[in-house]
Amino acid sequence: AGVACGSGAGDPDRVRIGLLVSLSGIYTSVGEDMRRGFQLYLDTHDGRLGGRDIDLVVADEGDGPATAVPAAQKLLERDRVVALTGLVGGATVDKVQTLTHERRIPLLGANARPEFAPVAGKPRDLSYTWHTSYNSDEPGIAIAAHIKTEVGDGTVYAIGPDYQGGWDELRGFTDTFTTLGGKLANPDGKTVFTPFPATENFLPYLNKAAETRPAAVYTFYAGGPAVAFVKQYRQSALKDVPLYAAGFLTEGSVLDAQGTAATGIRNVLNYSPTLPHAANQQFVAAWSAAGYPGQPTTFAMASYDAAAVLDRALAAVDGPVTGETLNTAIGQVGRIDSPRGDWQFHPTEHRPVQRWYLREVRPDGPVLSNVLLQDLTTLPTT
Amino acid sequence: MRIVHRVEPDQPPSPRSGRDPDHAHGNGMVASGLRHAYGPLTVLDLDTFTIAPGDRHAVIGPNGAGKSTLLGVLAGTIRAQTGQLTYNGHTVTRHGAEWRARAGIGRTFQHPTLWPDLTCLDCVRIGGWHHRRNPDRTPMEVLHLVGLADHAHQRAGSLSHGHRRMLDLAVAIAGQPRILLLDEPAAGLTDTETGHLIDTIHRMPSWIAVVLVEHHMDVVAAVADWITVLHQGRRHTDGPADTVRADPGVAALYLGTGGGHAAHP
Amino acid sequence: MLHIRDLTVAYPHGAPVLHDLTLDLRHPGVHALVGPNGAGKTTLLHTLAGHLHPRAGTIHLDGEDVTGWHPTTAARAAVALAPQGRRLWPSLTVAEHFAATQPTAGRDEAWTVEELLTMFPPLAARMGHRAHQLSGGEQQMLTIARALRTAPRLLLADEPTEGLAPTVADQITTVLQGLPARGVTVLAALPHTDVAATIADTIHVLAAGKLLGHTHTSTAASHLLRRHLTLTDPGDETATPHQ
Amino acid sequence: MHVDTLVITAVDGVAYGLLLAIAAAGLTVAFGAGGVLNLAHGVLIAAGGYIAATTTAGTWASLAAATVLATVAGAAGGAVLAAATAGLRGRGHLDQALLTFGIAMIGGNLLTTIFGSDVLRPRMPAALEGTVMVVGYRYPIDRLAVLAVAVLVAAVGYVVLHRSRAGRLIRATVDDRAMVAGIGVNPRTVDAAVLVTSGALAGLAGALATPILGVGPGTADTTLLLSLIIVVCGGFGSVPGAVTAAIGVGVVQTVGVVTVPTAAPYLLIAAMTVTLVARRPTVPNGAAS
Amino acid sequence: MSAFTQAFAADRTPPLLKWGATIALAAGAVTAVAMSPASYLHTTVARMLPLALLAVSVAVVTGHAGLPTLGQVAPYAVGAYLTARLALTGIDTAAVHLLCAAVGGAVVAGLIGTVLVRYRGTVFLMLSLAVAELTAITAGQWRAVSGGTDGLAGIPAPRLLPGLPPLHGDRMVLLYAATITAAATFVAVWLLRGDRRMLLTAARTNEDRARASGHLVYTYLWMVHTAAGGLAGIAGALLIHTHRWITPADVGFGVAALALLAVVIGGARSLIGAAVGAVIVLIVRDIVAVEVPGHAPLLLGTLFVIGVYLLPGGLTALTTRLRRRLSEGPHSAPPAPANASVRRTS
Ligand SMILES: Nc1ncnc2c1ncn2[C@@H]1O[C@H](COP(=O)(O)OP(=O)(O)OP(=O)(O)O)[C@@H](O)[C@H]1O
Ligand SMILES: Nc1ncnc2c1ncn2[C@@H]1O[C@H](COP(=O)(O)OP(=O)(O)OP(=O)(O)O)[C@@H](O)[C@H]1O
Ligand SMILES: [Mg+2]
Ligand SMILES: [Mg+2]
Repeated sequence: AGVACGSGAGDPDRVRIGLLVSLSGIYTSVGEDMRRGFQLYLDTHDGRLGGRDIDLVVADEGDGPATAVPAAQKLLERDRVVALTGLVGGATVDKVQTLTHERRIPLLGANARPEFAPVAGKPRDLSYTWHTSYNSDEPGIAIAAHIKTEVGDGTVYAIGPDYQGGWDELRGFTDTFTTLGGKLANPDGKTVFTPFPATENFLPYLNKAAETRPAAVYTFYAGGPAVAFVKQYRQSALKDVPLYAAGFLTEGSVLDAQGTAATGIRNVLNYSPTLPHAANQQFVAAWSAAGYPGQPTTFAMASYDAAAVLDRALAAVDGPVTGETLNTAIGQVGRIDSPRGDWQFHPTEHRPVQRWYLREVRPDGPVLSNVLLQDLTTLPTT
Repeated sequence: MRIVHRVEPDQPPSPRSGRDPDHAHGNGMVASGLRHAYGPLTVLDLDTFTIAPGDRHAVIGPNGAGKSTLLGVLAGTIRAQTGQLTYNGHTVTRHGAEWRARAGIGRTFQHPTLWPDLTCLDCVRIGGWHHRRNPDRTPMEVLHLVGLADHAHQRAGSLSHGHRRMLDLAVAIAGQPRILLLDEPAAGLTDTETGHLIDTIHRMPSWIAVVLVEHHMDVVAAVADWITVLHQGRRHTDGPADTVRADPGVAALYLGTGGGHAAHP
Repeated sequence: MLHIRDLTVAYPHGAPVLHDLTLDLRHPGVHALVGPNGAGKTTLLHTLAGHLHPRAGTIHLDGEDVTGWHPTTAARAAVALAPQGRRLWPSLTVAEHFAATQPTAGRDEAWTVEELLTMFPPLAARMGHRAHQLSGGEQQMLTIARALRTAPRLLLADEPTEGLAPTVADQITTVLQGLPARGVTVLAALPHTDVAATIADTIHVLAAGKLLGHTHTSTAASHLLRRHLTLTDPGDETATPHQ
Repeated sequence: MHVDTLVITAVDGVAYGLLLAIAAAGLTVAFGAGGVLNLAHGVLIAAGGYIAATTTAGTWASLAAATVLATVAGAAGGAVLAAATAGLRGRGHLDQALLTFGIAMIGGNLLTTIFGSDVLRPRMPAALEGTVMVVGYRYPIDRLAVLAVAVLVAAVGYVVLHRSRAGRLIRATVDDRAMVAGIGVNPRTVDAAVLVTSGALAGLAGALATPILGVGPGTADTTLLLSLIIVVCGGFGSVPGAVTAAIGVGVVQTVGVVTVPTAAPYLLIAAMTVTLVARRPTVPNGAAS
Repeated sequence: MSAFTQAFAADRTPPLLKWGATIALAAGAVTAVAMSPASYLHTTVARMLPLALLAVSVAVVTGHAGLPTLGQVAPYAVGAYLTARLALTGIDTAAVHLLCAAVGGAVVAGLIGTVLVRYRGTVFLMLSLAVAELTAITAGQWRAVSGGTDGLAGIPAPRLLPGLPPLHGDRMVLLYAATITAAATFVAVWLLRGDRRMLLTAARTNEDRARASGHLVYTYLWMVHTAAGGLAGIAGALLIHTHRWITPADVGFGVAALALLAVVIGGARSLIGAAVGAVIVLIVRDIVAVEVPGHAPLLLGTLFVIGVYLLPGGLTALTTRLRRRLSEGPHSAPPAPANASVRRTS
């Protein structure tokens, strides 16, 4: 295996970065957002990061590792990028991580972060793995206490999609919620998982859930199923029961498709376009100025932050940029002034220590928006 | 199971031993209580039907009388709804067509299609596959017998209709049957070929039983010594060939003084 | 009516099956085509119906050049083929066969379904059966009935009596004989020269893809064939006398 | 589970099944009756859905326009397929599958390029967005509307496929093209008519189903798979069969998944397997008689 | 007379020449890739070979048994997860993996086959689709074995023999995978020639007639299905050896469909064609399409469409056509067998 050394031929000031996101398949919408986020940072910084010209090589992750790994291989070995960022799916991160690690190239994920399974009995070495996003169970952990206070002695019905992402998101909530003394409305105390991505008809599930007379419902869906879920929720017997969710349920374009049916959904995320920070206002303004549709999402924001991290790390690298030097520099970037508010990398887990926000879907001017209600907590707690 | 007899080509058909069910019980095939229906339509309803070695037995009857169905039931292609079949003293009612073919019940089809992609020679080899180590006749000899030697390397799919029928016969013969069920072997054959077919049947070893379904009465006359007339799935008449052919009832039903095709309920 | 000149026909990737065939049919009348199996009878009928395209030669129907026409065009010109073998639509019932087949536009010589069913009583009792559930003979009846239903003016019948019980076969031959009176020309491939002689005005003898000549008696036809066979016994196929 | 919930869920199963029946209608015509294994069916539905989602504006007129436009676009897509598959006659289902799958991939990619990768949903007139009470439970009006359209489509489909000459010619063309030509009907015309009709139905289905399910990059695959299951389980080209199968799928996907939630991922496929296995094995090249 | 018969029973083209040419071509292609300095190419090509072998297995069932299948991913999955589990528990000898995978794949295909081979055509296709879906769902649900929907990663590299170092270098993995793929393919081709091929043609093209001649059609088809399962199992082991990770999607409908389409491109009855077809499909997807991100489906779709039109009958038919054209050049066409039949009827 060739170890990538240096970047583009000749010019030592040019740095090649790989952006691997879904540009085809069912995650395209997230992938496009992430590309826009990264591109926006570049465009607002003259195409330079850390004073160096950037060659951004974009590759298509497709639906999962089968297409993502060959693309990553190409970025690493043919294009010899010095850092790899993007990555929509958890499974992709899990597989690509071994490749980047072997080649000592920093992997700067900007979306899903799976629970890295141990390799040959040993925990995965994450020294070259970073994320500007979050762990999948964090939204649930962050909102559990709030929901407990809201429902008091009432029960909460938990429902989600049947795959790793759904399992993690819902586990985060249910574990924390029950630890806090909360009770699930689900008959056997276990979350209901709906076949993914097959299920688009949630009415039977919702009508059945209504029988348990929950005080609230907690859920996580994203993309197409999120639209169907919200629409059908408002048509079901649960119509008037408060709906709480991980923020992806109403994040981005799905909110337009859901329309008024989404009004009033309270959800948790590490970002809201209505955050008052200057960095955010700048970001949102740039987003509109660039002609991108709608409001920026957490996906775009995390990818924007990935660029910011690289910006600061590259500025700190002295001399030739290699995977090793860049990785060391990433470890020392310190606080990032981000649209989501300040955050910094957790020293061992390499993911943001960041604030989580409670948001509610409300009309914000002519459009619906995830309007900030309050801060919830900072995770991970160290 | 496999008994290899040498061919005695020039021997004429054995003189009839009469209807001899006992003989058939030991060495041939006995069907009893056969009944088969498609919905309300009974297409076969026969109390007994026996085939003894050496039989030259013709089954005739109007179109739709159930002749092909009978052959299908005997060969195992169709499983009759009720009824019992014994062969060489064993009950074979539940045995499939493959098993029966291996046990020596060969057949041809009313609509021969064979294996269109294979050459005639290969078709015959497949027909005789289970005797390939110790064949009575080589595949080429079988093709000679039916007059298709010139077509040995032609694809079966490109044969003319008549030749296909001869090839079907060849495939059946190659399986070295002890009972040979022929479904209208002369249909579509021209005068010369019909003569050839009759010859071929005559030259079969005398211990082979031949059951022949045929509409050409001259072929029946030349081959059969016993005729069963089927009508609406039931036995209308049966008896020695000459008697049956002279029977005015049969003539009325079948040979042409009208009204043979009464509709079934 | 039908004039065939120097017709040569081959199957795809094959050597010619019909060689330089020339044939004229009077209108209307019954014409028989006899010859050994594999002679090319089916090939000729299929060529006339447009299912095979000749390599050389011409076909004229009523003065119009119809060489290599499409089967649909042929059918619309009231040329019907009653093919050999099962060329029915297995998934359609008998009734649906009749419903799908309509008389050619502009022909009033149509056979009504009732007429056809009287001709073939077994079919009347099987109207709800799918074609693949019919007995061999019943299928043959339906094949002919379908061809007649199109109200042809040229009927190409390929061994029309195959698999039919003698009573029905007689009936078919009677029908064929009666067709010229209704303005229909019949060209039928018939395996037996004696049958051909009883119903046909002319018997065209075909062997090895060549026309040996035409006659109107069974003995003459048989004689032609026998002569051909002796002449072309292994190795010699040049001598093909034309009458 | 309470009995009345089961009732409303069963009703929903039927309604959802009928929605699927509309989606499968085009494939019933093309594959079931016309014998063309059209794997681009899902893409035509998605195209219809995208068109509906981008042309509706919450008024009845725009809804009508969207429906017509989607149907016409579907028919045009069907015409393209007809032209593409015309050269493939007699080469079997696998070649058709390869071609239409390729076209589906190209079409799907073009759709995301044109309409973007977001999940879209048409804006319906307010009257359709609400709910009505059915046996004491809330039930969406849009689904009831779809139910009505589905019954209409099924009725027309039944008459055309099973009672008209056209339906017979379609099946006859699958059985023996040459003999269809032999009765004066050009089999190519039949092929083209089949695919154009099938495409129109797919476009219509897209317009009708998207208000309920939305349309996005995954729509084509999901609808194709469900339609295939329905057409095959329903017994190829039989409208009553397809409707029954669709309702079966609908009920399995509603009543089944909530009564035995642990088996939910397997239920649909298992139901299909049982249906197919229960059917008597048929040997296609029946040479026996 | 019987010698005469046998002479014609065999293939009429000199087999040694044909085989030699094919083997030389395959070896040449692999060597060319292995000699190139780009390790990127080595890994990428090595990763195509499991699917190529899966396609061979599909071609056996589809082309020779006449049963278009999407279900071969079931034995493929069994081979893969067996291998992965063995490797994760410390049993890392490649030969053991291959053997277990082959046996496991054959057993599973055998079990599935008892039901499936009773069906034909589209019903069989849909049942096999059900098998593919069930395989992927089970792989996603059975977390203890499969690691859930995200799958397994970091599976240790195999050792060729106990005591040897693990198979690590990209070039080595490529050579190993190519050897196994080629060997398995050639064994399959070898087993499916001559009389076996003829019997399967008979069973496939007219089942009733074959039965009436005493052929146990179900048994033949079941045996082919089972043996192909063994082949798919080996392909599964190879998947782990070349990828060292697996997700349920790798054994699902998508892969099954790709393998089946590769078979169609290759020409249904040609096993080598199927392998080449799979490699072509993956070259387009994994090498060409990464140059135009987001348009992989467009390119693949175009490949399929072009494949249908330019290669009727698949790659194999193309080579036959070329050969015919070449041989027709100087000599006159060989006498068609039909000639004799036209002239002489006895
Ligand atoms: N599909 C085909 N491909 C190649 N050759 C064929 C094909 N069909 C028929 N032939 C050849 O053409 C010749 C004439 O066949 P044709 O079917 O016309 O004969 P026929 O006179 O109708 O015979 P029969 O009385 O047996 O039906 C035969 O030698 C046959 O081998
Ligand atoms: N699968 C089926 N379903 C319904 N009816 C059937 C089926 N197969 C055969 N029949 C009917 O059974 C009757 C007997 O058919 P069979 O084929 O045995 O007749 P046959 O005596 O061979 O007639 P032919 O002389 O015309 O060949 C026919 O009337 C036919 O319509
Ligand atoms: Mg019969
Ligand atoms: Mg003929």
